[in-house]
Amino acid sequence: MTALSQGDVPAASSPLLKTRGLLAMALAALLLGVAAPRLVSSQLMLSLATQAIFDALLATSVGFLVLQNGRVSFGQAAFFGLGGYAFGVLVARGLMAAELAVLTALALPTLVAFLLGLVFARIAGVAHAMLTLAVGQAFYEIAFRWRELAKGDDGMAFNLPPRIFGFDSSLLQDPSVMVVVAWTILVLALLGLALFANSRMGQIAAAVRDNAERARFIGHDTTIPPAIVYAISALLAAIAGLLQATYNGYIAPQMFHWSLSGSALIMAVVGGAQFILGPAIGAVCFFILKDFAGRFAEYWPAIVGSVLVIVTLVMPQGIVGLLKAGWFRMRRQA
Amino acid sequence: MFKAVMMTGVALGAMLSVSGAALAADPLKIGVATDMSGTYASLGEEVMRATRFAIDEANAAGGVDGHKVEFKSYDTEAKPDVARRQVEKLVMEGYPVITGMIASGEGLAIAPLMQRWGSLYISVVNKADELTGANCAPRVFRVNTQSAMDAATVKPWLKERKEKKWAVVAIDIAWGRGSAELFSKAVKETGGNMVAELFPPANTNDFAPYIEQIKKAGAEGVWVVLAGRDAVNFAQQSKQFGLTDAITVAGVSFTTDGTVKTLGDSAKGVFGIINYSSTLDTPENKAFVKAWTDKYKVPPTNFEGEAYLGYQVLFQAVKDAKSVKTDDIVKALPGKTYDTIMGKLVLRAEDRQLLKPNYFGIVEAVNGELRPVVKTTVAAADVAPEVVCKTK
Amino acid sequence: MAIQLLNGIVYGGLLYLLAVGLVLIFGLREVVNFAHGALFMLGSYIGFTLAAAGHWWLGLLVSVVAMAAVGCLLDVLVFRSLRKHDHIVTVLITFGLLLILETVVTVTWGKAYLSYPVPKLLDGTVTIAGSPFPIYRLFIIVVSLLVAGGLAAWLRYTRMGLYVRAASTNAHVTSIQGIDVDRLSLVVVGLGTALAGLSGVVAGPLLTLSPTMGNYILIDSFIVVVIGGLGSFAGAFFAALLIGQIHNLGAIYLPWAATMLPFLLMIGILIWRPTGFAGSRT
Amino acid sequence: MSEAIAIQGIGIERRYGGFRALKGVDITVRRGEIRGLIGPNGAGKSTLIDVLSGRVRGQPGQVLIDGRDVSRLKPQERRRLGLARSFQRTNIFPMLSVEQQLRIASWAVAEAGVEEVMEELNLTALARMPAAEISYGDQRRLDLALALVGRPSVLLLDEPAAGLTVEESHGLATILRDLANRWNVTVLLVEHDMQVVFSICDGITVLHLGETLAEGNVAEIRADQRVVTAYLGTEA
Repeated sequence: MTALSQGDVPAASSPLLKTRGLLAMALAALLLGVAAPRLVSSQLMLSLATQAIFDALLATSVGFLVLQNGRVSFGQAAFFGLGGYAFGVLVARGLMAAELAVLTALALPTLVAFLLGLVFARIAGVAHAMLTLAVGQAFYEIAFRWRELAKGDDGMAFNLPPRIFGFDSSLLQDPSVMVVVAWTILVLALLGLALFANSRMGQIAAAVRDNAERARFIGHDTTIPPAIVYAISALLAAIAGLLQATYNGYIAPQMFHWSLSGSALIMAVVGGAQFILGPAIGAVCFFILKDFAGRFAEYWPAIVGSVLVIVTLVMPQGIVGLLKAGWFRMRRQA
Repeated sequence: MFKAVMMTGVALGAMLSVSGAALAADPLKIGVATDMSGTYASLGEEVMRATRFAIDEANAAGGVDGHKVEFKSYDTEAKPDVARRQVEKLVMEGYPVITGMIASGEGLAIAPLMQRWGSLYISVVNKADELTGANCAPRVFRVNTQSAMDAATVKPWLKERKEKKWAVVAIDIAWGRGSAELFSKAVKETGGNMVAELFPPANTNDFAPYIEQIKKAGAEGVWVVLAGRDAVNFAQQSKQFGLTDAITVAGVSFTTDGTVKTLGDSAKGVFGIINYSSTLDTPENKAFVKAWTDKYKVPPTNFEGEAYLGYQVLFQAVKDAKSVKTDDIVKALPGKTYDTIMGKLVLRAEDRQLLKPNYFGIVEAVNGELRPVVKTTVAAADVAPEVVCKTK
Repeated sequence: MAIQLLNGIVYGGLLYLLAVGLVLIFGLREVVNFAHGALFMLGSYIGFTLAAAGHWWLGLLVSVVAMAAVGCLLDVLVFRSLRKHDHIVTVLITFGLLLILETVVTVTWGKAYLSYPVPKLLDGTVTIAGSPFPIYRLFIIVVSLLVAGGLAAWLRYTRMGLYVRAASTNAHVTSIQGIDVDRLSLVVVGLGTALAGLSGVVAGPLLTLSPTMGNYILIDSFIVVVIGGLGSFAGAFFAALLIGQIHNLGAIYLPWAATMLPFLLMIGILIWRPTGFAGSRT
Repeated sequence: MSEAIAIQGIGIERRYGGFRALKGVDITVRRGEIRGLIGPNGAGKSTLIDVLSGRVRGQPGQVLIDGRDVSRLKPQERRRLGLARSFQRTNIFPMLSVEQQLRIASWAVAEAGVEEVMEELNLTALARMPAAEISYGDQRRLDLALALVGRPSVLLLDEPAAGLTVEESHGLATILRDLANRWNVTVLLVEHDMQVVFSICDGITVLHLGETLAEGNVAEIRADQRVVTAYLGTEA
């Protein structure tokens, strides 16, 4: 993780002041989100924004694992898919109330990730990436081939129950509503991650990431904090999967596929995985890039590929890393 | 994008030569969401070729009932979530008549959304029965042959055959499993028996273990339910193992024009279900094949034929509706008889599936080129699937 | 049974040819090369045009030479500047290369599937254990054994091979000892890419040519490299044979789990021993 | 100086395959004592520290802290009982700031005193700096500070002066002597710099080939012929 170690550590100003600043920023972002549907009239823009936010959530989940645990995951789609599938399957079969299905869809991936985290946290580098890839693909194979579960490779459409948490559920498939829901969740998630990173547990996890052995010798347990980070990261991915499944009314095995995990990782790194905000920004940029490149029909992979190579070579610290470096240079000159 | 612009240019050129009334009419705007870069990129290419052909032809004739035809296309990467996004974009950007998706999963993913978006979808490749069966949705139509229709074609053919010991190699996805099951049933009903049922996973590189098992089981014939890359891999490798020459090889989606062209001699003598063939002997088809061959130098493939069929049906419905509004087209489409390259065909009102004949054929040399040639025709009424759909 | 084992060796051999290129490049440059599958695909296409015209062997030669050149170019233009970067950054860049190569091939050769002829010399079957077996498949085994043997000899008995082994164990130390790592890596990356070209042509008569063909075999090759212990040549050889057998026997005896077996094996081995069964590096 | 035993190792064994790195070593460090652990390379000094601190577990032998058997406890559990250690190769948290990592260290132990430790080890000015960006000498002191947070009762130091200049290592020795006295920390010190060892240690244990060769005060060890032959040489 050499690139990570170059990232400078945020100067710890007064924690209270910092928290207050964060809260103010989050509040402003939330208000902006609520206002968005009134400011943007195009349903298409709102729908694209909604889907970009799902990507941002997934990318944030991947980036958080890099930031807090120093681990690169190639299988984060496993939790994205698990969240979507748990909800879709439970609702489609009417096995439980929709509210309970939502909770299950969030709790199950979180728990699975926590248990896996207890084992995976020991393993670093390429081996870790391959391990998560294998786990993700194992889930994919199950979803792809288990036809009785959700029609295997074809995927499954399902209808939402009329009401969820007392609200008309069809609103969740309306972009002007979903965009606000998803944005709110993203903002709260980012705020939560920032608070976690400043919390004792978050800082201990960061210490374990930096040097697990020394963390033991200064008296900290080195199994639980990383596992908690895995769990939180999986929870975020599951939220993204749950939202996408709800919005589309459809689940398909591609939700588990490594190429999705890979894109999320690309978004996170392009945005700057060593910053909490980086992956979300990377996801939005990547989404816009791909949407733009899509106009050139079958040539889009080459466009995306070229941009990826150039961007990564020019700014290995990601977009946020570059912005931050630029900001410091400006301040120094001023 | 620039293709769409070019198309518009071509269309405009055509427009200038026709009456002023046509210029005033609203254009018919078609959104083609198909796979341009993923697993099925080559099928997507065939869909695009048929699209250009059909639309050029219509515009050259002064448009559809005076309406100029325009289209826009996006890549779905054969992924349901991408398909959803691209179709939504097409609809919102003003191209509400959707067609072109390859994988059944894509079609099934966007089908329920058509009602909400006020758009309509005409399937030209999706095979899953559910699309017009258990999961049928309003504003969703299908002109291509669904799996159940292929299955119904097997029995008439099996009755003519001497082979009694059959093996099946089917891709381990919903389509392969379903087709294999129907085939086994047909074999048993015609007095034969199954000696091996093998389900290789999608995108298998090495078919040797399956080929070995077919040989070991002593099968006299093997029924192959593989498509695209899998089909080519299997055909190539079983030829190398001497299997193709030793026993009868037949299949569904196995002997498509594309596969046969790729395989060359390895495909010779292979039997298969044919959904459309450029060799069909009807005046309409002959005219179509001639026009096509003049333009592209090669005859149309089965997918190109079925995709073209979709445009024929759509354009006639627009004429009947005298409108390009989706609500009007949706009302006009079902329950009518259409003049097509495959004869007069009915788009059944109950499930919005086009009832069409199906064929059984063999790969033979035609004018020095290997091509699947129709040997048995099964009438539309005999392959018509049961109506399962309950949504209007 | 003999035939089934033989089939396993064929697929294992093919995986080895691909995996060993990954090992070479990873060992020296610490680059997890996601573009390797695309290079394999490119090699296959480069050989195709000549092979289809009846010059199979010439196609093989041209592909190997051309891919070696592509490899050298890649090393100079891309991998060299990646040295300072993290694994994850190199993954992104090689992924970008993959996308570019796929488009280049799509534009040059089209999207339609293509199929390779078997060279005339190797066409036909021989009878093994009472049933016909393609001569071409035996040829694949021979090629992979030749490559494995040649590589082992090169690593063992030449000065350069010694450096490669040293560099693969610890690139840092080697650069201190005054070896020109840049020149070394030019040769090694060129060789690794040439092997991708070789395997592309050799795999041609078995696999359908399509711009995405590399993706379907890349993951298997990664599994081989990881199980073999990242950076270990002998490990990759045995892991490839093992995965080849697992694919074959799994398809016959455990069809419902066949696709998962290599993944499960990889998970098991990584948890038991994160460096793979022959590896010592992290 | 009380006579109570702070840390004790009894019959410590350590095998790597067939090789016995420690052959049943006994060691006792009394409360408040600074004991030097010396011996040639490969004598087993670092291995002994590893066993005492819990880096290595599950081999024959017993480790007692204040008379309590901790042989089965993990390093973090031993740390919470007051056993801290430093490392031969700098072992810090490179991406965290000096203050942040000391604060994190303080959470594991009852007493905090992060500012105090920074003050004593001259790290206050560097509080906000990421550890990777401070000088090597500062990193060595940070390593020591990490062990000293919360005033451990026993401190195991594995060559704290390794790689330091002569002045730096003597400065470090002074700080150590001073802190051990004021904070009543028991120290077991592995060090090659005999100047440092002789100037601050109360007692010395000499290891040779995995066995205790000699034990005694500075004068006794300097006079011991076996030690001189095996390790010190004539110059010492």
